[in-house]
Amino acid sequence: MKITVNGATYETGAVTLAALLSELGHDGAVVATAVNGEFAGRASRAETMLRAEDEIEIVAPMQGG
Amino acid sequence: MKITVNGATYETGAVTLAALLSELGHDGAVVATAVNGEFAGRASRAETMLRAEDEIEIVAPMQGG
Amino acid sequence: MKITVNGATYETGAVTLAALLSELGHDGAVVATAVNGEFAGRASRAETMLRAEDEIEIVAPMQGG
Amino acid sequence: MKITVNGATYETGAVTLAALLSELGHDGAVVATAVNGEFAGRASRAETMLRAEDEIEIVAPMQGG
Amino acid sequence: MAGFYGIDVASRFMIGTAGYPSPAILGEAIHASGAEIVTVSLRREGAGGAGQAFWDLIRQTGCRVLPNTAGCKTVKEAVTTAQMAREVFETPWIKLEVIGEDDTLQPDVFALVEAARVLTDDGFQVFPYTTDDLIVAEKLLAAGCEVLMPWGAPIGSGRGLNNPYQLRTLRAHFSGVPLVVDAGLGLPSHAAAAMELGYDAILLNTAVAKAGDPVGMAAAFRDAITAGRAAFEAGPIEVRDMAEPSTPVAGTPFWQGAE
Amino acid sequence: MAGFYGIDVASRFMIGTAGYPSPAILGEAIHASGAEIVTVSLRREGAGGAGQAFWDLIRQTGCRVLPNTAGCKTVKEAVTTAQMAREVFETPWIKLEVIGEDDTLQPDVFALVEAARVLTDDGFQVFPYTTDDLIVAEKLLAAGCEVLMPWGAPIGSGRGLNNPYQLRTLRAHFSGVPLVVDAGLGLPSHAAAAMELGYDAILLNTAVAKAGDPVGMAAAFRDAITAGRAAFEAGPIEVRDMAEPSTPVAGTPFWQGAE
Amino acid sequence: MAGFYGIDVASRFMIGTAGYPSPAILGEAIHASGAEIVTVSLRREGAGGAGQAFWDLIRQTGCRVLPNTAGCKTVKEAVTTAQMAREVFETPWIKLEVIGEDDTLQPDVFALVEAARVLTDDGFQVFPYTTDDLIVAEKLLAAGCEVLMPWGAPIGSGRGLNNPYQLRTLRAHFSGVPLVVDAGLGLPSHAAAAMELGYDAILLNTAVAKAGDPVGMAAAFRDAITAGRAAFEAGPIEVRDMAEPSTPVAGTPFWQGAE
Amino acid sequence: MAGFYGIDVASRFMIGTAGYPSPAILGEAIHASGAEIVTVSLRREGAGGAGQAFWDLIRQTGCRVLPNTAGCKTVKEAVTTAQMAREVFETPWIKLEVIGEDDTLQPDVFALVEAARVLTDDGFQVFPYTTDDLIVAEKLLAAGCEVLMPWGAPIGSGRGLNNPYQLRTLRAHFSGVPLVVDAGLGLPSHAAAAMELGYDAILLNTAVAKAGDPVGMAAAFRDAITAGRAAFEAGPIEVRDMAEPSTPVAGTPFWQGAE
Repeated sequence: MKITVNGATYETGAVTLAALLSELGHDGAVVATAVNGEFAGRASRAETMLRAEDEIEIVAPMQGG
Repeated sequence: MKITVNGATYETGAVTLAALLSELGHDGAVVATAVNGEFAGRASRAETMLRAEDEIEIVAPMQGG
Repeated sequence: MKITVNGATYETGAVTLAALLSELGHDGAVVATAVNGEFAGRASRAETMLRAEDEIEIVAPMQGG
Repeated sequence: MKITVNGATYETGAVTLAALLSELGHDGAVVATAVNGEFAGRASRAETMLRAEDEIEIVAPMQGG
Repeated sequence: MAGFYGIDVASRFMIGTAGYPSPAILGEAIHASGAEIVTVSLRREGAGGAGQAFWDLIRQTGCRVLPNTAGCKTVKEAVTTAQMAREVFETPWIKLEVIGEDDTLQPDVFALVEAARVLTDDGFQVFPYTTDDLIVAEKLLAAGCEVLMPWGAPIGSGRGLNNPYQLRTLRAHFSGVPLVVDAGLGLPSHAAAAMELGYDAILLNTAVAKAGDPVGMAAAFRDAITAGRAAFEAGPIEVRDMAEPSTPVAGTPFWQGAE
Repeated sequence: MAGFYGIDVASRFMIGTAGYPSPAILGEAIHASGAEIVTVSLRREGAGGAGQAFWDLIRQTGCRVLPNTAGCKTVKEAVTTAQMAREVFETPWIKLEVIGEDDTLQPDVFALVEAARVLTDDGFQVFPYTTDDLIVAEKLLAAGCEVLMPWGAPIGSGRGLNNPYQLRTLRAHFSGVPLVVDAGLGLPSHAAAAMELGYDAILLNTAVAKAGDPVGMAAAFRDAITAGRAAFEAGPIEVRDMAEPSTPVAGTPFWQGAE
Repeated sequence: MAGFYGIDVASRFMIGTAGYPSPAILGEAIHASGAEIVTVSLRREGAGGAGQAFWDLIRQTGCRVLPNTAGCKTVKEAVTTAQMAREVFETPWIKLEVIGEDDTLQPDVFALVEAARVLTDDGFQVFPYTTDDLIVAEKLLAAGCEVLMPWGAPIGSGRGLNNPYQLRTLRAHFSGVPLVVDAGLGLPSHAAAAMELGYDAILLNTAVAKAGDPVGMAAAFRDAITAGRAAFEAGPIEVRDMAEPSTPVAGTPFWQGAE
Repeated sequence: MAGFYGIDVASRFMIGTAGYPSPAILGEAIHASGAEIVTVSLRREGAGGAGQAFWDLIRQTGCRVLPNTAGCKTVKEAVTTAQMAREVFETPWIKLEVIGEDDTLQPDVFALVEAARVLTDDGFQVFPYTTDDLIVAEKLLAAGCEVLMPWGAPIGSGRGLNNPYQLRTLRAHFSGVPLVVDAGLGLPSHAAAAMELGYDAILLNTAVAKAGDPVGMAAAFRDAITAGRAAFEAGPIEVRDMAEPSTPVAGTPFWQGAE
């Protein structure tokens, strides 16, 4: 189904947020996630079902001032 | 009855705000009034009945910056 | 003879400073003069004899700050 | 004779600047001297004869900014 | 001409009426200032009716009045005071002050924006006394204000422009909006500097009222405000780090001697 | 009234005549400035006789002229230039400039003091363009100068008052001496600030001549100088660190609510 | 020792990690700064996993991290970003930025206070990036903030302290509250001046990261911050208008000659 | 490393020895300052021989001494005092002060240049305490001085840099000459700012000696001077009028939300 990942359209086969992260190669990576603007904690990823049109944010540590 | 006029306790015989102003010698004076923190317009003074404990403000033009 | 007028070499037939001013068309003009760095007042121009190599300044009013 | 030492009148029996320093207890002290406003170097003290009215400065190291 | 809520005024000086040595000096100072707008206030009226005489004096000046809500510390107080002022002074104009702190008399920008919204909805034309905060300014405009009055420095401090950079930034962002520097100025040079930044007008009181000679100082500010505006319109020179001769160098006598 | 060598003038603005877009604009700017004293210079006269027309223009203004020695770098040049100026302009007044360095056009105070002495002995009335150095100022007075003209900043820089502290110190030390801030100002607020310090007059040129609208800027400086002087005479308020209400607190409505 | 939410730190310098020429130079600069607290951010992670390497680098510094919400313009964005940061960086600390305007990156103080309340209620320890507004500061404290971080000037401008008066006022009002000047500094003298006012710490990034030699500049700010704090504690002399000899006058040679 | 007359020093802080609460605190303050050069003076010696103990204390510090001519008001006094100092302190170095006025302790630049010439011809290595006058500086160099020490502000005033523009101009003109800001500083941020301008060293006394804690303040100035020099060498960022995000914008979460 079509979702948006980090602002770009993305076609995924993943059913859960956890699966999406694996699909994107983020297994074991230090990342945080939000679904449709709401924080989705690590513990909840496996139960977080994806829906078409979902807007997913996947963020990682980066330089900041 | 006992009311408060401009922050000071005051014993009045007046029944209306208009009467209070007369009693205080403000007839024809350029003043504005508030009752219990609400603006009471000139037109409404005659119908504005006073109640014990009312807090009346009577203000006039004064210097300002 | 060869003299310098306002910083430029000049060949003149004039014998006096007054004559030089006439030769240069400054008759009646509001100008002041110096010869070899010394002020030469209006009254002295007729007696001021020119010598070869003399450095003459002829100045007039101009804008200033 | 009467001389001035560091701005104050002083009656001395000393004949030379060196003798005056001894008389004042400055033997071996780190001091410099001037006579009548002129510097008088250490080497010259023994030959420096005092005269009445002489103005002697005797200075030593002191705090400074 | 400056314009506020559709009213054009020739003078860019708004003057306060408080704290003068005498009513006579107040009247002369207003006259000397050339101001067409004066700020006034409301105070509790006693038996003496002191307010009536003051009001007569102000009316005789022929100036338009801008009532303030000085001393108000809550939205409610400010709104009710504004309503009383509108009835007494018969004007929709209100200089909105909601003070948040007593040492600096700094505006409470939260209450200020809310009160501005309430009053604008009620038909007032609000002149908000505010800080130099750009975002607050945007919210005041969104609330319906058509004039902004950022402070130069705390009221009565006489410090001048505490943050010229921020005032310049405000001017650049709100090119279409009438901006008035209100409060904190002490000297005419402060007022001229504000006008040179492109501000539309100056509102002040203490610097004139408490001067040794209030009438003379009123005239001084009048001239400085005129000067600052004229300079803004005339286009000042650029600041340079090096000197540049004003008198032309070409033709200097003894030129070679100068080499 | 300010006075220089016994001449009283109503205007405290001395304006330079160099670098204007046109003679017509120069004339209008002088008129707008209200100046009674204008600075002029001497330059080498060519066949065209350009200087004659300029001189006619200046004479028509009716202003008193203050000739300068701009561009002179030695005592000898300055003295001879002054002597030529006295004959041409028929005045004992001379604005004495002896420039020591080309980037800042800073006065050479050593040559300045010597030239001032020579010229004073020769009967000149010297207006020395100097720095803000107190000791130099004393030597200029000792040399016979009865006016001092310290710089605000380098000529033409438009920076304003680079060292207000030192200018204030000069004013305090020479309370009886006419002091003129000469050069470096860019904005009317700079001129007002100098006058607020108690200076007697302002001399400037570039800030007006090179402005987008020289005539408008001349009027702006005129008003700012008037304002600054008036403020000095009117007695400004003290600067305060804390705020002070201009509108009286007593009698504020809802007082208890404010507690 | 300065303390923030119960954590004591010996260094009063918090340094940003953005915009350095290379990760190696970032590492060296952090080391040279002596900082124990570094600011970090969250950005969208791509396939490359760039964030992981950065995170390893930061962990190796042994510094405590202060994640920011840079770029957020609404309460919602800031809150969600903070929640993601808490999970990733495993800290309740958050440098709360809610930007209201792009040219000045000025905080939106309305959204800032609301977000601070929401985050504090959610257990965060908030370091709010705010203006120098006293009333806003009070509301942030009321919202549960135990630190305030007013700006010196707009982020990255390098202007220094735009309004020292207001910063001094803030310090005076909140004597018990840790105050950090965050953003706008360009030179070590700016940082020293802020510390001399009694501020508890300095947070900056651009002035170091974009310097010609970031490592050298990090050390420079480290020393200036130490110096400013030491001066505050040592009790500076009063400013005087007149001079006072440092070398004692008594006993000067040739004394009478000096009379 | 800074160098003066061929002597290299690691510390850019020259500290005065006058006016400390006690000799012990003086010793500790010198130690804390890290200074390698201390200024000293000569005073009339009484029977007690007070000078001898002071001299022992200074010798124990191991610092190089720079004797001054403080209090001298004529060339003659300064020259003789310098000659006495050379014999007593066994150094050709002399900090040349010729004071022209008592309220500001401003140098008499005329006497200063003459005394500098006399002393240089006599083999002294002169450190002239001067103003920020460019032409005077040139004359001092022509007289043989290889170091210049312009004032920041009047001695003991603690005002900082009264005229940064002029100090910057001096630095630009004499790029090869060691320049030391001498006198007038009150805070470490003042010293850092002078060093950021590219000055080679700072000489001060009162700001340390009269501080509440002279030893702490000596360390504060030491660090600020180090910081200012390091910043000068590291290449500071340009000042900008607008803000620039330190944290990169690219990859901000909720990007579309931010549009």
